[in-house]
Order: sequence, then C-alpha cells, then structure tokens
Amino acid sequence: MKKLLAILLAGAMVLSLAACGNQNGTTGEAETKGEAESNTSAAEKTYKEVITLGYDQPATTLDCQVLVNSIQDTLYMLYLNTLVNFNFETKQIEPCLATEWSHNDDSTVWTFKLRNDVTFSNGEPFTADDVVFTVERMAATGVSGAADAKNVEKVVANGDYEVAITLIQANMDLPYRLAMPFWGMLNREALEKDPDNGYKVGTGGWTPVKFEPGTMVEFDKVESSWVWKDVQTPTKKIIEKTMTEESARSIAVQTDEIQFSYSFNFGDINIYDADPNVDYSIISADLIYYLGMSYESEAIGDDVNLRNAIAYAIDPTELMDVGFSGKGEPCKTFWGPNQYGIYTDYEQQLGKNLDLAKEYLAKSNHPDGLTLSLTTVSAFEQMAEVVQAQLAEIGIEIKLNITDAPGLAQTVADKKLDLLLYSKTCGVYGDQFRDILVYGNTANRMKYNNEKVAELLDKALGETDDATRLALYKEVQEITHEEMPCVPLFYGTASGLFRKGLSGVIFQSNTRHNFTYAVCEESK
Amino acid sequence: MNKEYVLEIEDLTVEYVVEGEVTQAVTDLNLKVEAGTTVGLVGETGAGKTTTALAALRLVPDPPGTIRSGRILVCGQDIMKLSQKQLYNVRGQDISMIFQDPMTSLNPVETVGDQITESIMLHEKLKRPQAWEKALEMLELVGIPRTRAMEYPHQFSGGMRQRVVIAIALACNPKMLIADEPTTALDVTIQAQVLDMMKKLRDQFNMGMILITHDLGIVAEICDEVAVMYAGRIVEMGTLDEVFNHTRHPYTEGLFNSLPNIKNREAKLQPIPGLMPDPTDLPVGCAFAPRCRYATEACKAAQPAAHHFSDTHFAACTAYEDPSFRIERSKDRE
Amino acid sequence: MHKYILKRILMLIPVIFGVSLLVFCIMNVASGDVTAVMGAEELDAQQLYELKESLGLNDPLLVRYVKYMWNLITKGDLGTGYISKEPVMSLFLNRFPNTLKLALGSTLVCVILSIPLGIYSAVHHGSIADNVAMVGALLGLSIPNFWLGLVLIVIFALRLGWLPSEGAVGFKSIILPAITIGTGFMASMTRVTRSSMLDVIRSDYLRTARAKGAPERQVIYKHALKNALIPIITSIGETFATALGGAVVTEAVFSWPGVGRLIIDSIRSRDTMVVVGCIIMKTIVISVILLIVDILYAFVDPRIKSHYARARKAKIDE
Amino acid sequence: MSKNKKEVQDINRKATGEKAKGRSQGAEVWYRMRKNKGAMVGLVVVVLLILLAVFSDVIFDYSKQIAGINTKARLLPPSWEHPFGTDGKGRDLFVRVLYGTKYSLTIGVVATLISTLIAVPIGALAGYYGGFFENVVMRIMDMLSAVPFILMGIVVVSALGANMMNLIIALGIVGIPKICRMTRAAVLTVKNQEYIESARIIGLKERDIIIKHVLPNCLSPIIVSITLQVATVIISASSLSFLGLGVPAPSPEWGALLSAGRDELRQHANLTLFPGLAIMITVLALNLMGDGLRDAMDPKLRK
Repeated sequence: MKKLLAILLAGAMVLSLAACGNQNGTTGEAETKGEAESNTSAAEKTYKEVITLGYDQPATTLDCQVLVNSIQDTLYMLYLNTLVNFNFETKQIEPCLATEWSHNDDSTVWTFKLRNDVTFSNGEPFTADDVVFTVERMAATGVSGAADAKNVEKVVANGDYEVAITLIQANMDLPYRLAMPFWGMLNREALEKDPDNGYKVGTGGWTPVKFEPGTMVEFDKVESSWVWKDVQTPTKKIIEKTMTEESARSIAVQTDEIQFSYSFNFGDINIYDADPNVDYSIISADLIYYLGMSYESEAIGDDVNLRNAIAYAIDPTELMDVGFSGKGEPCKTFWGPNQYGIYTDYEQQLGKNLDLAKEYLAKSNHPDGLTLSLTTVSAFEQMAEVVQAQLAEIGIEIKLNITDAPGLAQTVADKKLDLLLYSKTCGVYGDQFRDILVYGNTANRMKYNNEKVAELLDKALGETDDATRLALYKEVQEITHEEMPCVPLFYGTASGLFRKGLSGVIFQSNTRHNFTYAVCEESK
Repeated sequence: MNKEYVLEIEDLTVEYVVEGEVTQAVTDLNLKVEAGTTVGLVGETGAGKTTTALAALRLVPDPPGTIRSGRILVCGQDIMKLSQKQLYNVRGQDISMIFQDPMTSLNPVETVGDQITESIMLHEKLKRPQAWEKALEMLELVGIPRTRAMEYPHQFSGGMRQRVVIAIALACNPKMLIADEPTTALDVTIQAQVLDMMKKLRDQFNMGMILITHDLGIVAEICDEVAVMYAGRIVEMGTLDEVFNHTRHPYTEGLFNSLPNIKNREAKLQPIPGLMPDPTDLPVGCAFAPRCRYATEACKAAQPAAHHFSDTHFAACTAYEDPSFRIERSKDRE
Repeated sequence: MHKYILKRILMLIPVIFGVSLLVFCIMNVASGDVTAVMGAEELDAQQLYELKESLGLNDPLLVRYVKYMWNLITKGDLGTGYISKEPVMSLFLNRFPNTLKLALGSTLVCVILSIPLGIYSAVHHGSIADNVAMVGALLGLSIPNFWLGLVLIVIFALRLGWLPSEGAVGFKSIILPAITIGTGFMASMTRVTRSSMLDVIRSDYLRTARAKGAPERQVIYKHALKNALIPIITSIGETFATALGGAVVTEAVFSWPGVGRLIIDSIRSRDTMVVVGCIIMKTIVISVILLIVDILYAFVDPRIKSHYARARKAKIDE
Repeated sequence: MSKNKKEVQDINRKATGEKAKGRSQGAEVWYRMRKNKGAMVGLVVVVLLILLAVFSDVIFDYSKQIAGINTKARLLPPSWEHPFGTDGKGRDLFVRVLYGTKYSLTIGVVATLISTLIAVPIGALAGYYGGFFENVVMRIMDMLSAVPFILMGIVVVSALGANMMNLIIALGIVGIPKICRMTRAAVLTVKNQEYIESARIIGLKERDIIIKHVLPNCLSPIIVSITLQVATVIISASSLSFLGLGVPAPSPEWGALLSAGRDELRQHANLTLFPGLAIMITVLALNLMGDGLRDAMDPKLRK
C-alpha cells in the first residue's frame, strides 16, 4: 500500500467509501512530502465549511455534453454521476448508478441494472428513462461523447430500473467509455423545462449554484443525494476558481486563500518542502507527449528511415528537464501507460541513439539533412526548442511554428504540418488510440493511414477472449514501433499542491481528480 | 526733518547668470520714496527698470537672477532678511506691483472677483463673504460695475483688465505701489483714464509710488521726482522741475531731444546715436560715453561720481568736474 | 453643449458598425475556429462538419455578419457564446464592474503618483531631481506587469499577509492590482503633467499671484496647475480608457475576473460572438468616458465654455 | 549646407560683429545638445546599443552560445561565469540579453517608426483641417484602438506567418491610434496661434504651413510620446511571445526572454529582471536623447 495512504488512514477521519474509490487514493508511484502527520485527536479538529480549488484552465460551460478537458470533467464529477465508475486503484470498473451490467455474446447489446434509491437535485427520481434521454441527447447535439453515441443503434428502457443499449459495431470498451465523467446522467424533466440550465441538474453530491464562465463555479451540498448515504463530510460548499498564473496560484495555497492548486512549478518544490502548512502530490498521469510526423508533409511522407532517424535523435529526458523539471516517465511504446494491452519489450528500445539515427538518416531520402517545420502550442514552446537543438545535431534544421489550438487545426487543414509536438490523454481501455491511429479522426493530425492497424483495432474491439485481444494490440504496437507515425516521448504527471489538512481527494492518473468527499481541517 | 520713507533701496546690485555669461542688470542703485510722493523711473528698455522693481518685492526669479548686494527697506523692514513666511505678508500688504501687459497678468481660469478676493483673504482675517464684499467695492473704486465680478478676464477689454490688476494690487491698500509701465499696452484715451484713476487712488491712500515708463509725457503729468536710468545705474535724479528744466546729464538731454517738439514743427529730431551697451560686459568708465557728445578721455577712464546741484538733484557725469560745464539744453534755460 | 453631446453619441453608431465588421473579418482571417477548442478529438470529418454547421460556422462571413447585426439592431441581442451558451451581454455585465473598479483604482494610483511628480520636476526643471523623477516614472513603464504583480503578492500577501493575493472580493483586493497597473501608466502621465506645467510656469499671472503675497505652494498648485489641467485631464481620460481595455496580464496574475481576460480567452478559443460583443460594449463605454472628459474641459477652462455659450447665443440671435 | 544658407550666415556674422557666435541651425542644435548632460548620456548608450546590434553576429557565436542547449547547467544563479545566470535550457543569459538587443531594438524602433510615419501626417492633417475629415480619421482611430493588440498580433501572424517583420507590422499598426490622437491634440493647440495666421497671410501654401510652422511647434509632445512608444512596443512583444506570436525561438528577443522566465519567477527572478532592465535602459537612453533633442530645438527654452 502507498506510504501516504497508510499515514492518512491513521488520521482522525476514517473514511470508508462504499462506492467510488477511497480517500486520497493515488495511482502509480506517488511522490509526496511523506512526513508523518501530527496525530491530534478528532475532537479538537475544526473543519472548513468552504473548500476552494484553483485551476489553470477556465471552466466555460456546465453542459457535460459540450466540452471535454480536465477542469470540465473534474466539475462534472461533482454534480453528475455516471452509470459505472473506473477505480484507478484496482483498475476495475465499479458500480455507480448501475449496480450490474452484462453484454450478449458478440458484445453488441449491453444491459444495465440501475439503483432504485437515487434522486436528482431537483427532486426527480433517477430512472432508466433518464439514461435513454441522456444517450439520445448526446447522439443529437452532444460533442464530448459523440463518437460513442453515433455507435448506438438504439437504447431501450425495460421498466424503471433497467436499460438495454444496442450498438452498431461491437465494443468491449463500452463500460470504460461510460465511466468517463462527461457521460454523467442528465434529467429529462429538468432539460425539457429549462434547456438553458437543465443540464446543471444531476444526481451528484453537489449542485452548481453560481456560475461565472471562465472565472468561478460555486457548488452547494445536496444533502438528499445518495452519495451521502454512508459517508458524511463537514464541507458545505466547494468553489472552483480560474487562476491561470501558476506561481500566484501556488502562493494562494500558502496563504490559505485556496486549499488546492492544480499543478505547480516543480522547480519551486524546495519552497513547498519548507512550508509546514502545504503538501503536494505528483503522480504519473495517463498523458503521453509525442512528436508526430505528418504523412502529408512532402519532406517526410512515408520515408520510414527518416522517421526512425528523427525518433532516435530525440532524448526525452532533456525535454522533461526543461518542461517539467525532470518529472515524468520516458515512453517505451506508442500506448497509454495504464492502457489495456501495453507491450514494451522490442529488441530495439526507444531513446536517444545518435549512431542509429545517423544510420537511418543515411538510408533516408535526405541523407544530408533537410529543413522541417515543428508546430506546437505556446505551452510547449520551451520543449520545442530542445527538439530543435537535438535534431540540429543530425543536420535537420527546424523552423518553429508556435501557435494556439485553433492555429494548429488550421496548419493541419492547410497541409502545412511537418512535425507536431503535442500531447494526448490516454485512458485505460484498449481502443483509446483509435482516434490517433485510424485515418479520418481529428486527433490523427499526422493523417496516418494503415488499413492493417484499423482492421486490428476493429477486431480487438469486439474480441471477448482476453489473450487474443492482447495479441491484437501487441501487433498494433509493433507496427507503429516499426513505421513510427509518432515518436512517443514521455508520460506526463498530474500534480496538486494543497493545504496540509486537506484529505478525501481521489487523485486520478487521468488528471480528473474527484473532490466529492474532500475535507479540509482549519489550519491552526 | 526725517521724512517717512516707504521704500529705501541702498546700493542694490542684481546680476543674471545665463550659461556662464553674467549680465549686470542693476549696479549700486540708491532710491528713496516718501509716502504720498511718486518717483518716475525713466530709461530705455533694458536699463534695469523692471529688475529694480522686482528686487523691491524680492521677486527676481532665483535661477538665473541673484541680488548680489543691497539693503531694501519696505516700511522700515529690510526684506532681504525676512523669512519666506514674513515675505508673503509684506507682499500685497505693504508693497505691491502692477505689470505691463494686462492681457497676460490675470489668471485666465478664475473670475475677476475671485482674484481680488484672494488678495484680500491672504492678508485680512475676513471670511469669504466679507472679503467678496470688499472686492466688489474695489472693483467699483477702479470704475468697473460690481455686476461683472463673476466674469472671466477674457471677457474684458485691455483697459478694463488693467483696472482689475490695479484693483488687485490696491485691495489691501498697500503703502507702496510699483507700476511697471502700466499704460504702455493701452491706447491713448484709455491711458489717460487709468492715469487719472491712479493719481486719485494715490492721493486717497497717501501711497508712495514708483512709476516705471519710457514716456516722458506721463512722467510730467503724474510724477513728483524723476530718476533717469541707463545701463543699470541712475545717471540723474531730482524733482520734476529740476530734471525737466535744469537738465544736467547728457543722456537726459538726449531723451528730451528725441521727443517731437509740438511747438516748433520744423525742428529736426536728434535721436541718440548708437545702441544700448551689451550688459554682459559694461565698459569701465561711463556707460554712456561711447554715445555722449561731451565725452572726454576722463569719462571713459572711471565711473563718474555723482555731482549734487541741490539737496535733491544730482547727475553722475565726470564732465561736471569742471564746474563751468553746461550741456546745450541747460544753456538757454539758465 | 447638448448639440455637441448628441453629435458625439450619434457618431458612436458608425464606429460600432466599423468595429464589429473589423473584428468579424479579423476573427475570420484568424486561423482555425472554435471547434478546435471543444475537445472534439474523437470526432471524424463528418461529425466535425455537422458540429460547425450547428454553430453556423460554415456560412460565408457576410451572411454571419448580417445575421449578427440584424439581431443587434432589432433585438439589441449580442448573441450567445459558442461554448458557454451564455448571453454575451450577461457575460460582459457580470465582469464589467470588476474592470471598472480596477480601472478606477489604477487611474487613481497613477494620478496620485504622477501629478505631484510631474509638477515637482517641472518646478525643478533641468535639475538632477527632474531627471531622477523622469527615470522613476519610466521605471513603471519598463517593469512588466507580471513581474511587479508577483513581487507585490510575495511581499504583501505571502510574507506580510496584509492583502489578498487573488480575487475581486472586497476593497482590499483592489490595492495590489491597481498599483501594478497604475505604475505602468505613470511614465506618460508624468511627462504630460511636466510639459504642460512647463508651458504655464513662466506666465505673467503667476508673477501677479506672487506679488499678491500668495505662498509658492498656492501659486503652483492653484494658479499654475489649474491652467495646465487640459492636457492632464486628457491624459487621465486616456489612461482610464486604456485601463478599461483591461490589463490582461495583471488580471491573470491576480485572478481578477475582468473583461480583458474574458476577451483574451475568447480570442484564444475563437469564440467570435463573445469577442465581438465584448469589444462593442467596451468601445461604447470608452467613447462615453472620452466624451465626459471632453465635457470636463468646459468646466476647467471657461474660455471653452464661453465658446459654446457664444455659439448658442449666436444661434438665438439669428 | 546649401550655398545660399552659407551666405546668409556670413551676412549675420558681419551684422552682429565678428564676436557673435553665428552657427547653422544643425550646428546650433548640436551645440545645445552637447551642453545637456542627460542627452549626451542617452546618445552614448544608444550608439553603444546600435553597435551591439550590428556587430552581435561577429561578437557572439550564434549556434553555440545562443541556440545551444545544455540542460545540465539549467537555472544557475548569477555568478562570475554567468553574470546574469543561465536560463531554463542552460544557456548563458548575459550573452542572450546582449544578443537580444539586435531584435528588440529593431522591433521597438522600426515598429514605432511605422506608427509615426503613418500617424503623424494623418494626425496633423486631421488636427489642421478639422471638420468632416477630422471626424472620419478620429472614428477610424477609435475603431483601430478598440481592437485588442493581441488579436491584431494573431491575425497578422496567421495571415502572413510568424516572423519578425510581421510582428513589427502588427506592433506598428497597433501603435498608430495613440500617436495620431496625440499629434492631433498638439496641432489643435498650435493651429490658432497668431504666427500660423501670419504665415497664411504671407501666402504660404497649406502644406508648407503644416510642415514648416505647425509640426515644428508640436515637436515636444510628439518626441516624448515616440520614445515612450518604443518601450510599449518592446513590452508588447513580450506579451505576444507569451502567446507564441513573438519572434520565433531560439532568438533571444527581450520580450521572449521575459515570457520564458515568467514561470521561474519565484526563485529565479534574474531571468526576468535583467531583460526588464535592458528594456528600461534602452528606453531611458532614447528618452534622454529625445528630451535633449526637443529642448535643443525648442526656441522657447533658449535662455
């Protein structure tokens, strides 16, 4: 068990969580401050009624079906529940609104049995009809789960507490997908009555009472929610604030103006080590940083030798040093770190190997080097400079094209993309890399088009036998390791700086932390 | 009998230091003014008249001007020794000044009434309403209807503005008034009105006055005594009659000669030849020597001493070393 | 006077048309569109096209502009944000008071620091003090806002704990951001004050005031300053208008929910409706403020007021 | 100097007697400038900066010192070996700040020049002629200043691509409204002076009146705002590079250095302090020189 967990469990509040994971659970090896917490008795402790969270990205909507990113998902988890949940600790799907679920033999029809004791924040009971409404609304206007919803042939409620979903194409990953926060269950009556605010009605432990887009969101506790059946917390209100300046946000934790800051500058760790009132947690995240090489770039095209030459000229540790003060895990394969079916023991391991790189370059169409453009977003500019310097060592001159997300989309649309330094969240289910490896999806900015890979992924999706499914995914990774559409660089980290007294937060490697059960002691 | 002097200036020397060059504006100037009498200070522009006036109120702008030496007694107090605070009380109350160009002497963004009231409030312990009332009286005294007190300077003509300036100066009925060419900027008809008013006010308040001008006509009309200045020094001083009818100094004679003689139309004008000397390096001897008809070598050698012709009349001219010396003008007037 | 005000307000209309068209075109030229920010990673080309269709992004520029202006003129409706679906008017209005408070605060800080400094260096024209004052004022301009902001936070919020380091709650939260922005404007306001005072410092009516026995402080701060006010008021008006534009960097450092950040976030996410709506509202507010500043001239300088009075009287005589 | 100017000078010399220090207009201004200590300091620093900018490629080895990466020597504090310390990628900040002069000075001066060359004539004409033309110009300026400069940056870069020239164009356009409004205000105050009236009476063409009489007299506010504008431009470049629109890496433009050093501010303030100082010194020098020039040319200030 993690050292931190042992210490915190010895703390006064013993929180046994029936449903959704446990307190301050962290996944992967966690790096924390680790000093033993002074063991004051429960009576003396007073708890904050309001907990304030500081995030760097603005929350711009509360309609879970419109937008997906780490801040939006974090908020959805407060006021919405999904049918099932994924426990990042045990790597298993756990019941949430649905108590049981099963699928027919070719995994095209999934049936879910629902809890019968759940009510929405507007008092309406949670029934199968709400599940039908949510899936239909996502299919009609949704963006976040549009890909899943399009694959749904029909969704039928059998009675109040059972629902059957029929898929067009079989998909073993459906439960993992439905565990995503943006698949929170919405209430039909609320949305039909008030389409503009109905999506704020959820079954979660909290409900948004004040929303200033891009600035702050305020949640009040919903005492009636089923979430509080077995566990009570003294917190009455949770506030999320947008604080884009990282150093100011970290200072706000030290002055107790906010109790949690999402991500902080690892370069300043020594300051936070010295501050007795704050604690931090850095966990490896399901976030892969890669160097994509576009097939629409005349210079690169499908020149495998050039691609491998570039791959072996990059030293990811230097990128991690510059970007994240050395924090992170170099990649061994183009796959998620906790993703089902990861395969890493190739005989030619990744990592900087100048001789090999020069060998490949000699065999490529541009033996004496060439000039390429490297596109990235401004947040990664410093790392892009490192790539620029590293590729210069093998005679590849890099012109940097720093832009923002829409600018990147435009560069891809204008077919002006050569190299792309970007990141991708990668979940735990097998099919996660479909959007980047299969031609036609937005995430596949490299326009990688390999029927074999697409075929393998489709087969794996419906494959019920575990061993065969793993073999299929192994073959996919071997192909990408060979053809190198993207150079996998390193896995990022999810970090948080918080008050010493904060507990009950479930840190999750997909960077969406669950604050439902957050509790914070009043600092002395 | 000891006359009651309102203003006594003793060997005043004022210099301007500009980019290394030193301009001797005024050198060893002595001047006394009794209450109720008016001294005319006459001379060409650049003779140091205004500097003398400013020195009397210690208003010479510090950089670049400095009062090198001299005692200046205003109603018996030597203002050179006064602290800044005491100086504020003296100015406007014991001694005040009127300036040449009415167009720029008034604060354009304040009403006329306010500007007079401010002067009163500075010196008399009156609350605003009473001070305002007194200001209206002053306005009427200088011939401006009290209804116009709320108007701004740009709504008045040149003459009216000069009346306002005078009203401001006399608001606290000072004992000494210095008028620096008060009517030069006005046209003739207005000039006469303003001068009459000044004479009436002078007698009414029994004020001592210095009238700075280059117009001998005005001097004749209003002044009791006359002092003629040339290149920073007083070259001749005496009563009106003595200077006008018993002129001694060649420069004074030159001034009178350059006036058109109404009686004798054909008389040729005799302007003084040459130009004012460069104040940054005045000659050792008499500054007027280069332009003086009677100039001798002695004149150029040393500063001319003052020769007294009566207890009130003197002229600083070396030629009078020889007692029989007479200038042209005084010959036929003897 | 009323005719002048009416004319100025009427002139706002072409400006609003111009600004909205300009910003619409600019947002159209700017690369990419809002869908790139909606996390639509998993959509394929067809779904992406439908999404753009639903937001009306596929219509040609002119159609979108006409539709937008039609809504604006007939219903006064600024439309809703693509992402937040919130009406732009409410987005702007609930952030605008914060920007107004901060703009007032920073302009006040700037005035309190720059005007005495400007007067001081005008009175001591050419001396070392004059140069030092100018360098001091320049310091404010050269130090980037985020640098000064963070230094102030570390000292006053973290070390001393006197002031909050973030948010816009309560009066104390305005102090640090106002100082950060205010010092940035000091350089130009000090220069304007200094040069307008220099023009006035040698005028004759100051000599008259001194001859009255007025103390030097009163001569400078009452007589001289009042005559030098016009350019200074212009500078204050311009500073306030610029501050209203929102100091984006400072708002980010102090997490100040101002309009500046809203506009920048919307620009970065290409949410054209919010960008155009906010800029139109901002332009209206700034134009009104600059109008008020012009009207203020009349109260400060009677010559201007009488200019209007005379114009009105002349009209009556006709 | 043209021949007839020389003759005019000789006449002057004779008229005022050999003693007078007759000098041509240019020499007169230079003579007065030399007296003003501040202006001289400013001039020396500006000349130094220009030399540094021109010869930076000779002095520094671009690839090794400017672009080379050495992550082992990351974020070292200022020391003898690295007077300004090292940046996030282990490169010596002192060398990069000096080298950055080339970019920042060019951006600051050229962008301000563009704004001035466009804004001053328009502003002068608007102020001088007034009426409908002035209204149209002023409204266009209101429109231009309504567009946030960051949006202008994004558009120019996405339309023309991200390089230094486009950045300069963007910053140049953004600077126009402020200078134009200020020129108009200055011209308005000068326009109804008597000497303009008399210039018109002696039959000068309007264009000559503006160039020879109006503009020289509102030189003072123009010079002041131009030198300040250079600082604003350089600092705006830093906000643009924070958005990735500035001068593309690895060129060490001061604005880019500021934004790169922003995250490490708490423990490595030197990363932003020294570029900030460099900006201040440049602007201070320009200001002092500008003031010196203005005082020398302004007849009113001649004692």
